[in-house]
Amino acid sequence: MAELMYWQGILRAHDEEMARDPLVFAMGEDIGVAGGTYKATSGLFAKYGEQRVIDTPISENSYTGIGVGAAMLGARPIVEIMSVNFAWLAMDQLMNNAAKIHYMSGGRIRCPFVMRVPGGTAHQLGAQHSARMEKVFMGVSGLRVVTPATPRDAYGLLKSAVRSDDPVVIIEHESMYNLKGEVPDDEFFTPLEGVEIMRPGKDVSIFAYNISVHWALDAAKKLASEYGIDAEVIDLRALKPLDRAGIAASVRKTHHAIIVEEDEAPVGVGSEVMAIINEECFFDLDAAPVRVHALDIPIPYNHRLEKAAIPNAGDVIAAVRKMFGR
Amino acid sequence: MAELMYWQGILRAHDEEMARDPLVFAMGEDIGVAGGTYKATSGLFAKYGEQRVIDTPISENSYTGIGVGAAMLGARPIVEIMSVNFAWLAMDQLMNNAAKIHYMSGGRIRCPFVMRVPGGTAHQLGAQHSARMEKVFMGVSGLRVVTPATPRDAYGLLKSAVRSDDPVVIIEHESMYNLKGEVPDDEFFTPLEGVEIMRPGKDVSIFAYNISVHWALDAAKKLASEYGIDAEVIDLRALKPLDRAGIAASVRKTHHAIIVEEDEAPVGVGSEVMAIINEECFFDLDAAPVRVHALDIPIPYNHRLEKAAIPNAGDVIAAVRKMFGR
Amino acid sequence: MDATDQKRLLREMLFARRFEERCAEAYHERQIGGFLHLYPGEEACAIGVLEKAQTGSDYVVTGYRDHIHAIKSGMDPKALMAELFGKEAGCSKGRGGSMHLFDPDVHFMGGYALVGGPFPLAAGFAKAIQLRGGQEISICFLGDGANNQGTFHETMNMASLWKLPVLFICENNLYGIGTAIERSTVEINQYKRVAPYGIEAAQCDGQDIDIVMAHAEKAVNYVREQRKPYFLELMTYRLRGHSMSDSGAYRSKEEVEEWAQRDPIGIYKRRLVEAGVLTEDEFHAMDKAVQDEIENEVVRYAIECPEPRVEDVARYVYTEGGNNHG
Amino acid sequence: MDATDQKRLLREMLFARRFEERCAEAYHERQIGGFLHLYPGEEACAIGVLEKAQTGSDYVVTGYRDHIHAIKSGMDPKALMAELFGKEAGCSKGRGGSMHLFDPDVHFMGGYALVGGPFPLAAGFAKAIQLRGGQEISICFLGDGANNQGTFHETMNMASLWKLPVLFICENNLYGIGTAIERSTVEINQYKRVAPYGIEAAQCDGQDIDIVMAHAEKAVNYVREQRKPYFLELMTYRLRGHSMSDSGAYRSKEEVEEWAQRDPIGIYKRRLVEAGVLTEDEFHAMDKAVQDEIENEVVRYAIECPEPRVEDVARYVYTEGGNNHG
Ligand SMILES: Cc1ncc(C[n+]2csc(CCOP(=O)(O)OP(=O)(O)O)c2C)c(N)n1
Ligand SMILES: Cc1ncc(C[n+]2csc(CCOP(=O)(O)OP(=O)(O)O)c2C)c(N)n1
Ligand SMILES: [Mg+2]
Ligand SMILES: [Mg+2]
Repeated sequence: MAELMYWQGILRAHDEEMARDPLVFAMGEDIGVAGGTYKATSGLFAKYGEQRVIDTPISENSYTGIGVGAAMLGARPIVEIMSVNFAWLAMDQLMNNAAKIHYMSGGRIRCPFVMRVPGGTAHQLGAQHSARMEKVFMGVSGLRVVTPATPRDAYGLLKSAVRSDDPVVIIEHESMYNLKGEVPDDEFFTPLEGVEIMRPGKDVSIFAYNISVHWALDAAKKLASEYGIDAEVIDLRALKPLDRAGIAASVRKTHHAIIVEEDEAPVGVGSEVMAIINEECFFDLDAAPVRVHALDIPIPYNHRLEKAAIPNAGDVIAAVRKMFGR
Repeated sequence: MAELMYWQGILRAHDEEMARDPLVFAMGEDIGVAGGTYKATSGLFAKYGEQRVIDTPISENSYTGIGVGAAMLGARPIVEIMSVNFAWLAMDQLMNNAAKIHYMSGGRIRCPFVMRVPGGTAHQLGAQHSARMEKVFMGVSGLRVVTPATPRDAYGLLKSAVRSDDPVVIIEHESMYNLKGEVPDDEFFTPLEGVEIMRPGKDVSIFAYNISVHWALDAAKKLASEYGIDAEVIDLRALKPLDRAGIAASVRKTHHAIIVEEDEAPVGVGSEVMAIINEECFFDLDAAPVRVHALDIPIPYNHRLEKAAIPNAGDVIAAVRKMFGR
Repeated sequence: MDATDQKRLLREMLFARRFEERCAEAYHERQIGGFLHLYPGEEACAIGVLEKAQTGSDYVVTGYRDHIHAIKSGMDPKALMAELFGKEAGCSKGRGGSMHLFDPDVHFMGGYALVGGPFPLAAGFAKAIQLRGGQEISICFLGDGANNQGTFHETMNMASLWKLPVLFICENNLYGIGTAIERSTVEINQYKRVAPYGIEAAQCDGQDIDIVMAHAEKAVNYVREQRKPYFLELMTYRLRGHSMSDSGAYRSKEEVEEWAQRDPIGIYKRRLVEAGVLTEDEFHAMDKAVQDEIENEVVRYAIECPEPRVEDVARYVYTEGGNNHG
Repeated sequence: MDATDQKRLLREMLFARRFEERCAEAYHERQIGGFLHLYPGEEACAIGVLEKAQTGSDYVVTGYRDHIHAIKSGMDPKALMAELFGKEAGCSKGRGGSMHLFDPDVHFMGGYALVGGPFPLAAGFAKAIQLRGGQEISICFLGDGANNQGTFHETMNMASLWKLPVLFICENNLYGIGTAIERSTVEINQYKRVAPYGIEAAQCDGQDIDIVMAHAEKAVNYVREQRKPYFLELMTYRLRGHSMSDSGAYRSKEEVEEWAQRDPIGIYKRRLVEAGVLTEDEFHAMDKAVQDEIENEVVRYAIECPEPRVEDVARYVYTEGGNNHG
């Protein structure tokens, strides 16, 4: 089992899928000659050539649409949007076309389209480069939305996404590309549905995804050692469709729920998980579920303000302690 | 007090504000010579001329951005997007610029920008013309989002929006433009924050907005007369910021909550209201709160499938009956 | 082109005309719902261009005014009418409606409701063809108004840069809904707008099918042989309203009358009669046969075949097995 | 232009150069965070153009490479450096950062991080000016890569159609990040791309400030007098990387060296020395004075002034009184 960085997991998945199927191709700004802002496509241009590793003009909506069109004919595009903030420009093709074509054609046309995009607040990039937008993608019927928290899933989810006949959005994180982790040497696929229990526990369920999984794991360690609270950490991983049964199963066991997201709260992952808990297992709850989330503000540049805007492991610990009165 | 149609309320607000302030202007596709798809700007072109009532090319993102730029210099644009589905094209200028400029300029630049857009499922318009997207606008910090359920508020919210120095999105509904209702003859302003109790009641709080207010009111009537359940109907009206206190106050009174929305459920208004209830008054609840919502599918063309996809007053009644076991 | 083909072409245009008129009737009888955009006056465009394409092999895409493009691409008019009637036997299984016709079996890749959306899709089809290495081309029909959308500009650049075999047909009918072209667009000759993209372009009369075919033949051959885009502008006019709710107030009776004189069916019929290919009586017999066919075969079929089952409303959101990998 | 002005201009360019170099240092010392895009090599563009504008009165907007545009527009370099250091005294109160400089007092309307976003904003400023009836103009600086964004096309059409007084300056530095212009753009002469919008345009050397000023004067006067848009392309080159993390691998040492020979400061200095306006010694003294000023006034100020208070993190989302009407 090799230790890879998150970007290397993504790169390996690209490489294997492109080697296997000549209709798999990658598009995005500076992904080719330059190898990608986060190296996730480095070396592919030399190996697969400019027809399959395409440096695009700065035309997000239309190269997304070109990907969608190609997918409708059975090609397998992997479109990278350099930052999720720019995805606002591509929403027309993604939401109006990719998400709806299979349904509105009565199932006659498939759209095996993949979009990869780093989403999240990195370091002092300011309001226009710090958005977390998973809720936007999750809100619309027809898409699948997944988000890897580890190099293993960065690899495994992209593999599954490329093979799926549905449109899939993969949300990565700028601050995770250099994260290291074990990735099995043999080919594997992370399922596009279902949660993963990252740490079993019996006292409280901490639901997280993407970077917040790491905050939750850090918090769980400290909660166990310092406060005697045994937290279960659940990586939601597949945000659409969300795994209602998986969420409920954990809450039925722990009777306590915390949802941790990097994003601001309104109409977010936390709201939805809370709603699911209310619908699936309200009377199993021993305490009101709690959301840990960003402030509802555009992200400021100043480093202290930025830090104050975004939650961290300490906030998770504080929320759990408050819930348990410890 | 005159009885006006919803579109007439909108038109009156336009007319009064344009007469008062020469920097108020309207833009959109076919709003001028043709008077607007739903007549909401009819007659204004003749009265105020082509510099202030502007028929735009089909260029949603950029005319939205032109409105935002004009607003930054103190003009007061009212930009109409013909259908909310087309707003996906304009999200870049709305979300990246309008919503963030005041904050990221440290409060130095104001953006009194107004976008009006019909959102909702009308009659058999198909997947690309039937989206409800309030959750998308509500999710992003910096915008105000309001949605009128009556001719009175169609007038009063637009009046307030034009006067506000914040960017405001007003979500209307294609099926409501011909709705009639009383509108006071004297000028007035509907606040951009806070809920409105449309029908007081003591047994269950039904939260609704836009067209679902009417389903809730219909349901409440029948619940009272046929099942002896006294429902309180709350028009959320201001979706961002949501009135947490107003929501909690009603639930503290009734101990039961139902949220009715035309949209599909994930990360929606229902999820958010449920989360707020959990956070504000979890232990006041006598039953798990319930969402009434659309199916999580692109909207089909066939009229029976379409009807099956979208909730109605009957679904509200069924949900309340189930909650009360009657 | 021999007399048999000439008569077939005339019949195809006549069929298109009568088909659309019958749709209007069915709409007024509420058998067809949603938005309905009809093609009378523009028949020579779709029929003339696609006469010169390899229908069934070449890929065709267009906007919401799509019935005739679908038929000429090879779609069974019965499946089309059934779709408009919302039936399970419809080309999109009743899920799409008038604006969303699909028939991948004959490579008709759709009608789309958002103006400008098909530009990148068409380029995407061409990209897939390029990757597969076939001899097919992609053909995109859109209106004049669509050219003001950002996707026009973005797609033209990429299509040319990447040498994508795509033929853009601009059906310039001088209006976008009720806005005259000169009120929305600086350069009213659309073919002149692609010069900065290095795309070959031409403009011709869209009312005379012989002229259309001559230009289309050149254009199709160019794209097929050069494997590069081409842009052909057809000057045309719609004799009916934009959709079924058009007031018509934006254009003069004289203007409409003038163009009615240039009705493509009238022009072609006169030519065939003058050349002795057809008599007036034969023409009337043809017309009667067409109308009978539409009534007795097409409409009857649409009426008689069943609606989708409501239980199936949530089918086709995802493909079966969209999550089945690994 | 007399010798005093010539020396002032040279000093301004030198100040710009040293300012940017000092920013790079501060970035490496981690006093500046986020993305940092510097201007060395392109100084003659912003300084030459704005020398001919009515700064303080005309409105200026640009992208993320915005420091020098802000300074030449009249922003105090101390407020700028304080912003980069994330301080409360920064031009955006530490909320914006390098990519989001604002100074409405001198009509500098911002730096924006999304490529192509400022096109419509600039047209919007011009729209507000048109409504108010002033003599100001709007000036928009953007890169060559930005012209592939849909907003370019959409905005050019509307700006021309509505006769908006906006001057578009294209700083063509031949690259968008690491992608050479000919790999992203069919027409590499950007001024040729506006012909279909009926916009007057010109191209000139952007390294020789005298040439830039001559063209800018004509352009500014045209827009001011004709009240119509104009497009001016300046051929230039950035001598540093795109941002602080640029590998530089996408261009040859020879190419960079060649352009370094055409450094705008070198060109202008040589001209002034040859004309006897300035001696080499005076130039060195000037350089020393500039560096001292930057170090002792600008940087010291930025270091010494305080950070925003963390308690204020949620200020400026809405304006005060954004909901106060009626
Ligand atoms: C993105 C988007 N904006 C606006 C509309 C509303 N709309 C429908 S058709 C139309 C006019 C299109 O004109 P044109 O492209 O010339 O096509 P025509 O109808 O004349 O064939 C408009 C504005 C839409 N459907 N999609
Ligand atoms: C909408 C959007 N897409 C992509 C990016 C990433 N990006 C930042 S700068 C840049 C290149 C822009 O090139 P150009 O317009 O020529 O300006 P230059 O940096 O050369 O001055 C890109 C692609 C962005 N910031 N915004
Ligand atoms: Mg048209
Ligand atoms: Mg550049």
